[in-house]
Amino acid sequence: MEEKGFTRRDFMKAGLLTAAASALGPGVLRPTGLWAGTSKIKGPIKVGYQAIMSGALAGYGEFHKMGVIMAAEEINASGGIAGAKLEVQFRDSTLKKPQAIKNARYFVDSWGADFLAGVDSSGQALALAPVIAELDKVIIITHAATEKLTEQQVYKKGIRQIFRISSPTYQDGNAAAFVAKDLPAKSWATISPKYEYGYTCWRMFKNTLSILKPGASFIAESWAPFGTTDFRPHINTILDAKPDGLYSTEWAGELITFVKQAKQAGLFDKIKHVMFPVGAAMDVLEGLGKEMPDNIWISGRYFFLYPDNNQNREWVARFKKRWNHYPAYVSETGYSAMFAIKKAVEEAGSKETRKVINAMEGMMLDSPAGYRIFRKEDHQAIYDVPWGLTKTDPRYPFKIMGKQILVPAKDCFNRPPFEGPGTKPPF
Amino acid sequence: MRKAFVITLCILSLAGLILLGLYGTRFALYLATRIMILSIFAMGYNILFGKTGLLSFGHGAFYAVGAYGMALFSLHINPHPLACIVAGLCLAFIFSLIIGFFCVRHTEIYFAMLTLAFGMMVFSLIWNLRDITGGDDGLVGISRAPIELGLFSIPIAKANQFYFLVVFFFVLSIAVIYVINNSPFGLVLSGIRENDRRIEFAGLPLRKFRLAAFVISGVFAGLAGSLSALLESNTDPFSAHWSHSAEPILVSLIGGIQTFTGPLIGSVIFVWLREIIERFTQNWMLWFGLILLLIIMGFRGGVVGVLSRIHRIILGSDTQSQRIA
Amino acid sequence: MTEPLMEVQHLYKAFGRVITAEDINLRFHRGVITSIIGPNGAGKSTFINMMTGSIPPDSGRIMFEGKDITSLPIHKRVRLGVCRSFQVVDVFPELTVFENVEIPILAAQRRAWKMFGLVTNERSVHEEVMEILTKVGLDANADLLANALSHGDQRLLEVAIALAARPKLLFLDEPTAGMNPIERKRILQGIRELSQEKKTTFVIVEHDMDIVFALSERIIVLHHGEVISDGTSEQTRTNDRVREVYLGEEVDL
Amino acid sequence: MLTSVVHVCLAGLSTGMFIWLVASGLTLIFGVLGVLNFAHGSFYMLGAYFCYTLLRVMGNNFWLGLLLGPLCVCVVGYLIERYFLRYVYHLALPYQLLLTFAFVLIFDDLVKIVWGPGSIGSPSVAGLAGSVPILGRNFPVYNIFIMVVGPLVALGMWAMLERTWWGRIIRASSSDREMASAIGVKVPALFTAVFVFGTWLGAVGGGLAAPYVGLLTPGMGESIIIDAFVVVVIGGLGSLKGAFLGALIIGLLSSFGTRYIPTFDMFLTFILMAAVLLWKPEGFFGEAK
Repeated sequence: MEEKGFTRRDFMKAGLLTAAASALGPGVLRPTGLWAGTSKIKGPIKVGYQAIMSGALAGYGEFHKMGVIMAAEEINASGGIAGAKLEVQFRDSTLKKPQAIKNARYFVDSWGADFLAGVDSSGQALALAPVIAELDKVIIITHAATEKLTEQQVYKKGIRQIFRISSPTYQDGNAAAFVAKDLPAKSWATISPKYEYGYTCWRMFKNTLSILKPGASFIAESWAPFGTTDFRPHINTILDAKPDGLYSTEWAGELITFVKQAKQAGLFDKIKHVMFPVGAAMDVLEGLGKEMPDNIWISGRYFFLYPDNNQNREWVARFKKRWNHYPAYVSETGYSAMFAIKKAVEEAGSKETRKVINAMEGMMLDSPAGYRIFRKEDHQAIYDVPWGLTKTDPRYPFKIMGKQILVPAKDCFNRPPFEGPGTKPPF
Repeated sequence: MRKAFVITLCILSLAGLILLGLYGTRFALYLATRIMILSIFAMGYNILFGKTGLLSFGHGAFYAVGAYGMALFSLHINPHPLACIVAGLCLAFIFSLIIGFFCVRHTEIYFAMLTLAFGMMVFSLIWNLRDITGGDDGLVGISRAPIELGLFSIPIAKANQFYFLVVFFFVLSIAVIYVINNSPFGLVLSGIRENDRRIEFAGLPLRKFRLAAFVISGVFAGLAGSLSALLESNTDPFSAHWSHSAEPILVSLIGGIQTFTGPLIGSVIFVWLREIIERFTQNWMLWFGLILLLIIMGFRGGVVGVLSRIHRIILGSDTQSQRIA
Repeated sequence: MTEPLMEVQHLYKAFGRVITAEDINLRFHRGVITSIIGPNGAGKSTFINMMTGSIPPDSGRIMFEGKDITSLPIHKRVRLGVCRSFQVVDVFPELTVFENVEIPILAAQRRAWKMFGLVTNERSVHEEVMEILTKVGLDANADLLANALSHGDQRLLEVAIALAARPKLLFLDEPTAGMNPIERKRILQGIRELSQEKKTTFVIVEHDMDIVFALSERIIVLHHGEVISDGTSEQTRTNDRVREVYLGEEVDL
Repeated sequence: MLTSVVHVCLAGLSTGMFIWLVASGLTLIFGVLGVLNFAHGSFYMLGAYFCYTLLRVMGNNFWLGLLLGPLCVCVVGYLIERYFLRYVYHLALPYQLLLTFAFVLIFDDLVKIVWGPGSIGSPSVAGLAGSVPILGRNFPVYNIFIMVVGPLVALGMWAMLERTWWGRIIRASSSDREMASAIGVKVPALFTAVFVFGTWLGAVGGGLAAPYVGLLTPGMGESIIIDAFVVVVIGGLGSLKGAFLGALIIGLLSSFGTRYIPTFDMFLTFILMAAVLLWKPEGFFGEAK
C-alpha cells in the first residue's frame, strides 16, 4: 500500500509542477547563467556516453551525439553545471556486451567519468547493471527499452545508480494496446524482431489488449532475425492469416525495408489497422519519405511535433539550426539526459553518487519532450508520448504524426512492485 | 645461456603479473584480465591453427558453450566457481567432440566452412532457445561466489581477487599448452600440419589426432568463455558468432602463428591497440583494418617473428636452432 | 615353404573402363627382395596403393601374416607392418631430420598419444631414431630442417621414415629416383644389409633395370594390370611375353 | 492455400536470385583464383553506394547509375588485386581470408565517413516500381525483374566461360596455373581481369540490391556475405552451375522455413551447408576429388 502511495504522491507532485511550469511559461530550459553564482563543484563534470557508432545502426550513434553535443554546448555557454564545465566523451558500443562493459569501465576508471549515459541495446543495459553497481556511478539510459532493467535490476536488486530517461517497452506494448482497443480491429498479428525486445512488446500488447477488449484475438506471429533484408516470407505469413490489425516493433533500417516491401505486397490495402510503436523515429520517417503510407499508427520515445508548445518548438528550431536536421528521439533523450545530470548535481550540490541519486529519485525534469519524473522506486522516467496517425504535410518532405492520442504514462506504465494484481495496466 | 634467459624472463613476467594485481588500477586489472582470457582462447586455438594447421571459424561456439555451461550451472545448480568452470569445460568438451567428429573429415577451406556452419548453428541455438539461454539478453546475474575449499574460502568478488584467479588459470594454461606443444603428441600435430598423408604412413590414426587437437582447443576456448562469464557476470550470444571466432585468428596472426608466445603477445597488442585507437577515434575499424593490412603485407611472421628475426640478426646465429617451439 | 608374409588373391581394380589390376594372385615371402617392373600404366602404383591402403580394390583379398587386411585403414596396416615410401619426396619439410624419423618411431613405440611429458625426455625413442639415421647415413644432419637437405638426402630420409615404422614388408616406390651414383650405391647397400637382417622384406618398384637386376631375387612384371612374368632375373630376361611387352621401348634387358 | 504456397515460392525464388547475383562473382573468383573473398560483401556495398550517388547526380537515371557505379568499384577491385591480393596467392588460406577481412573493416568505416552513418532510403526504379497481382496477391515488378536478371547473368557467364576463347583460357588457368603459363597465358594479368570482373558482378549485385532491399547502410555487405558463402559452399566451391542451384535452394529454404518452421530458419541454412560439406563436399555438380 505504501509503495502505491509513493506513486500517487509522485504523480500529484508532477501535476502541481506541471501547473507551476506552465505558469512560468516557456524558456525554463533556456540557458540563463542562473547558476553562475551558486556554490562551485570541483573540476569539470565528465560524462561518458556510449552508443552504436559502427555498422548498420551507426546512424543512431550520430543522432545521440547531436543531442548530447548540443546540450553540452548550451550548458557550458550558460555557466556549466553549478559553475563546473560539462565534458562528454563518446565511445562506440557496438552490439556486443563485453564492449559496453569495457567502455563503462574505461569511462569511470581510466578517464574519470562522473556519470555514464547512452546505451542502445537492451542486452547491453542488463549486462551493465552489476558493473554500474561496482563502479558506483550514475548511468542514464537513453534508448535501451527493456523493462527488466528497471523492474528487476533497479527495483528488485536495488542497483540505484541506474536511471532511464527514455520510455520503456510499456510505451510500445501497453500504450499500443490502449490505442488498439478503440480500433474496430478484432484479430491481430505481428511481424517483429526475433529477439527479446520484439517478444516482450508483443506479449505486453497481447496481455493488455485482451484485458481491455476481451474479444480480441491474436492469430499470427512472424519473427524476423536481426539483419533481415527480405520480409516477403514474413509478409506472406501475415497475409495468409488475414488479421484485421498488424502490430510491428520492427525499427530503424529494418522497419524501412519492411514498410517498402509490405507496400509492394499490398499489405496496407488488406490490413487497415497497422501499428508501429517505433515508427515515429526520424530515421524511419525520413528514410521512407513519401513511401510511408498514410493512416498508420506510429509512436516513439519522443516525436518532434509533440508537445506542441513553445518550448519544444524553440528547441526543435535550435536543433534544426545547429544540425540542419530534425531531432530524432535519441537526440532528445541524450539532450535531456545532460540536463537531468545538470539538475541533479545542482540540486544535490555535489556530484557524489549517493547525493545525486537522492536528488534524482522523484526529480522532475522539464525537457523538450515535456515533464519527466524519475519514479522513485524503479528510476524510470515517467512522461507522455503520443500515438498518432501518419499524414502528409506539405511543410515536411516526410510523413508526420497527424491525429494524436495520448495514453498518459501513469495509465500504461507498469507500477511497482511489478508483481501481483494492480501492477500492470489497466489499473 | 638461452635457457637461463627464458627462465629469468618467465620469473620476471610472473612477478610483473603479481605486482600488477597488487598495485594496478581497476581498469588496468580489467584490461589485463581480458587480455589473459583472450590469451587462453588464442593459445588453445593455436594448438589447432598454428600447430596442426587447421583454420577453424567456429571456435567462438565453444567459447560461448563454456560461458553458457558455466552460467547455467551457476544459476541453477551451484554457484561454486570451480564447479561452474568445470561444468563449462565439460559442456565445451562434449560440443567440441561432437562437432569435431564431423569437421575433421575435411581440411583447408572445407574444414573452415564446416566449422563456420556448425559454429553458426550453435549461435542460432543460443539465440532461439530463449527459455534456456535467455535469447539475446543472455544469462545475467552470474555471481562471483567465494571459492569454498573445505576449511577455508577464497573470495573472488573484487576485481583484484578475481584477477588472481584468472592469473592462476592463465599460468596453468600456458604450462599445459607448453607441455602439450612439446610432447610426443605435439610433435605428431606438427607432423600433421607439415604432411598429413605421411602421418598415416607413420602408423598414426590421422583423424583421431585431428579430433584430439580440435577438442583440446575447444576445451581451452570453453575455459576462456567460462572465465569471461565470471568476469562480465553475463553471457553474450554474439560470442558464438563467427566474427568472434575470427578473434583468435587475428590475435595469432598479429603475434605470429607458428610460435608459442605469438598468441600471447598478439592478445596483449590486440586489446591494447584497440583501446588506444578507441581513445582518439570512433572509426576504430578503419584503423584496425589498416594495421591488419600492414601486418599481412609486411610482417607476416607477426610481432614475435619480427622480434626473433632482429634477435637473430643481432646475434648472427644460425637459423635452425632459433625456431621457437 | 613357410606361410607367406603377404598373399594377394584375385585382386581386381578398374577406373572406369581402364583395368589396372586383373586377377592378380601373388605371394611375398620373408627376406626375398622382390622388384615389380612394367611399362608406364602397367598398374604398379595402383598395386602399391592397394597393398598399403590408399585405394580399396574392387574385389579380391589381401592377407598379411594370415590376417585379412583388405579393408584396414592405412595406419592400421602400418602398425601390422605394411609400409611404403613415395616416388616424389614426401617428408615433413619444416621439421628437423630427427623429428621426421621420430614421428613414426613414436607411433611404433606407442608413445604418440602422450600429451603430458616433453618429447625431449623420450630416451628410448631417441636411441632408435639415431640408430636409423646412422643406418641411412643421415646422423650428421639430424638437426637440419628436412627441406634444407639435398634432393638425394631427402630421398634417404624418405626411406628412413618408412623404415622407422618398423615395417615387416616395405614397398619402395622408385627409391633411387633423382639420386647421384654415390647415394644410389649407399641406398642399395643399405637395402641389401637390412634384407639380410630378415626383419624387413622389400618390394621395390623401379625403372632402372640395372638396379632391378642387381638387387632382386625375384622380379614380377606387370602389364595392363596383369602379371605376365614372375621369377628370377634369368627367367624374366628370357620370358617371351616380357620381351614382347618391352619390345617397342628402349629398355636394355 | 494455393496463393500462399505460390507466393512463398515466388519470394524464395527472388531471394535466391538476389543472393545469386552476389554469389556469382564470389564463386567465379574462388573458382579461378582460389581465394575466398570476404571483401566481396564490401564490393556489394560500394556498388550500392556508388550507384545511388551517380543516380542522384545524374537526375535519377537508375540505368546510368547501374552502368557507371560498378565501374568505379572495379577500379577499387583492380587496386586491391594488383597491389595486395597478388602477393598472398602463394600463402596459406588464413592470410588470404584475413587480408580480405581487413578490407571489410576498412570499407565499412570509409562508407560511414564518406556517406554518413545513417541508413539511406533508396528510391524505387521508374518503370519497375509497383506490383502486379498474382492469384489475388501483389508481387513486386522489381522482384520479377531480379528473377529475370539472375538467370540472364548465369547464362551470360556460362556462355562466356564455355563458348569464348577467353573462357577457355580462364578454365585452363583455373585447373592448372603452371600449364597455362607454359602455353603463354599471362596468368597474373588474367587473374587481375577475373578479379575485376568478379568485383563488377558483386557491385552490380549491390546496385540492383538497393531498390530491392529499399535501403543502404554502412555494413550492409556483412549480412549478405555469409549467405553468399553458404551458396558458394553448397554449390561446390567454384562451380557456377552449383552456385546458381545453391542460391535457389537457399532462397526457397529460407522462404519456406520462415513461413512454416519459423523458430529455426537460420539453423536450417547452416544444417544444409554442413550436410552438403559432409556428404558431397564437391557440390552438386562438382567432380569427386
